[in-house]
Amino acid sequence: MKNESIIESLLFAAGDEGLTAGQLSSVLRIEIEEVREILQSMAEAIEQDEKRGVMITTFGDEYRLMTKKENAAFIEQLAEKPSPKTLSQAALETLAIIAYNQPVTRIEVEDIRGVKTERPIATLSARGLIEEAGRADAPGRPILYVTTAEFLDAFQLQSLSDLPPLEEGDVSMQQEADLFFGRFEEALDE
Amino acid sequence: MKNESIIESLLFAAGDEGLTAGQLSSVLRIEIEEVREILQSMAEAIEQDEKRGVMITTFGDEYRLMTKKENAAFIEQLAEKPSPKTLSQAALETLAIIAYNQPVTRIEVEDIRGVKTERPIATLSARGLIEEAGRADAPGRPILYVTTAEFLDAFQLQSLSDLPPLEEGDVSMQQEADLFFGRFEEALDE
Amino acid sequence: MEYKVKIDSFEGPLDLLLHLIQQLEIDIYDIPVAEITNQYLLYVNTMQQLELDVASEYLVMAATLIAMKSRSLLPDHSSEEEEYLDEEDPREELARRLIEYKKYKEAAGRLHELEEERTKLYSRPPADQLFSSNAEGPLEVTIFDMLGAFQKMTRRKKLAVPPKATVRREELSVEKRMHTLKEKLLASKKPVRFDDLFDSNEREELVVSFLAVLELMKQNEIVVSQQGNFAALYVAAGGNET
Repeated sequence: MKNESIIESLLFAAGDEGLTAGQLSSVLRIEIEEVREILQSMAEAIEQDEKRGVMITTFGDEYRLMTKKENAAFIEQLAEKPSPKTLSQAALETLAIIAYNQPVTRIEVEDIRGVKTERPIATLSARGLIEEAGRADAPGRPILYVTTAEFLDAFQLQSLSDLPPLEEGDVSMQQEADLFFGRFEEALDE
Repeated sequence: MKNESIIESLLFAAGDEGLTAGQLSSVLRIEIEEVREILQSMAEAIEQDEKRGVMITTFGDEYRLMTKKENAAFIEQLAEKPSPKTLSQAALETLAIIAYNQPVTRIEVEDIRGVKTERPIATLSARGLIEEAGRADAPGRPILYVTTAEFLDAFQLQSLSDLPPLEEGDVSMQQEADLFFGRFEEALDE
Repeated sequence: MEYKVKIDSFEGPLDLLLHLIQQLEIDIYDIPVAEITNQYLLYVNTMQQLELDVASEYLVMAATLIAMKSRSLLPDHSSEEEEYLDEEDPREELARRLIEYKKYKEAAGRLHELEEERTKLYSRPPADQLFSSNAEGPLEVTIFDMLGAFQKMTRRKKLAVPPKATVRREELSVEKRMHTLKEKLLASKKPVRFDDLFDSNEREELVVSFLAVLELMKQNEIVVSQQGNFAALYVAAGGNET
């Protein structure tokens, strides 16, 4: 009981900095496993309670209170600034290749994409989604890139193993084709 | 039910600044009196629920979520925990705003972060990452802050021009200003 | 010039080829080289007619396709020249690249969905009081930590602040509070912790209590003591006993 109250206070105060189970365990002076169990049961209870407007999320190793998704539209109404721009297709493709193949060099990314990828890499670095992780043991000692903790956060992943499995196209081909053809024609029309 | 959830979401996202019953009423599209009643009953229920770690406080007509007083000691403990090797989210945010907008006053940093920033500034100063650089030519002559040579050193930058460019949509003040004028013009067009 | 952004709907030659393959309903493993080459060149020519900078990668792919096409038009003499059997069909190499690229293109789409969903979740800034002030020792932070923190901040919504209160009811008077404080201190006989004088943490209450303490100190009605820097403050009645 008491622990749940304290945990809510601590998570509330931490805001989007979040707290790890380890941090909570050292403040509460209980075992980390117990902390995890309490968090788990709190998360479930809060999730199910339809009076509650927040939920406990885990991205990476951080537990955080966040508003429930279904209330987003209401928050939006009071928000002063618009949502930050989402990533471009080029940046997303680059990020996907890095995420699934890390550590990876820019050349390897470009081999898969078939185009130059300097700018998307600069964008992803600026957003703190990827970072350098040493250099490859190859001619020219190219920089290796990996994804960051911020990447997990930005894509709601607990860990890299939560990445959706890579699979070979079962996406409706026709739909995709229509979409692209539409885009192409629109572009030509203008 | 639904309203309580939305109110909790809104109060949570509003942070320390709180929201008025009037604002809540306009978002929820219900009478202000009804909002007050819901808030009243929520406040009582939360207060009595010993699993909860927050409470709803009223200051004038502003409603705010705060941590329960009896848990204050735990929050202090968390703050006391030394984390010598890294900087907190709050410190990193503050540092980023100063680095990209220097020279800058505390008030300007707080405008961007949306929260008080005295402590992060004190610690960044103590760490030698930022320093005072005269005073702004504004009412109250507020102190201007800039980053130091030690900042460059700690982040392995040769000069400030080595700071990675920020992506559009990130909060530098120039961009916020542009955004503002953009919206302003939009409004005029209508 | 305006076209530039808009016609750039393809992420590169592989993306364009995938599009053509889908549009023409072609089997990716059995690409009709002549047809795909013609379509591809048509697109590249259109881009050039629109005076767009055609990225060199598109031209390299065009050259590759033309080479494949001309080779496929050569008379079929593979039955006589066995050594060609071991050589990979260039179409296979192309198909492999296309399939590999397609995998990530689709993964990018799924990431985009996750990203969109994530924008629907909001948090709040960390409380200032949580911020550790005892920080020493070498720092182990990178510029990426800073950018990550910054990014987190940009995702946070700042909600419109209510217009600051106009006129506030005068419910709390400093004088009244001075009176109650003095009574409290006299009743307790021994010094009271400064913090314990404030039994509400509402801002207005705190301000009034604080002002009352200052006023009482000024009037020598109370004595405030402290054992050392940062130690707790104690307040006692007294001072001018006269």
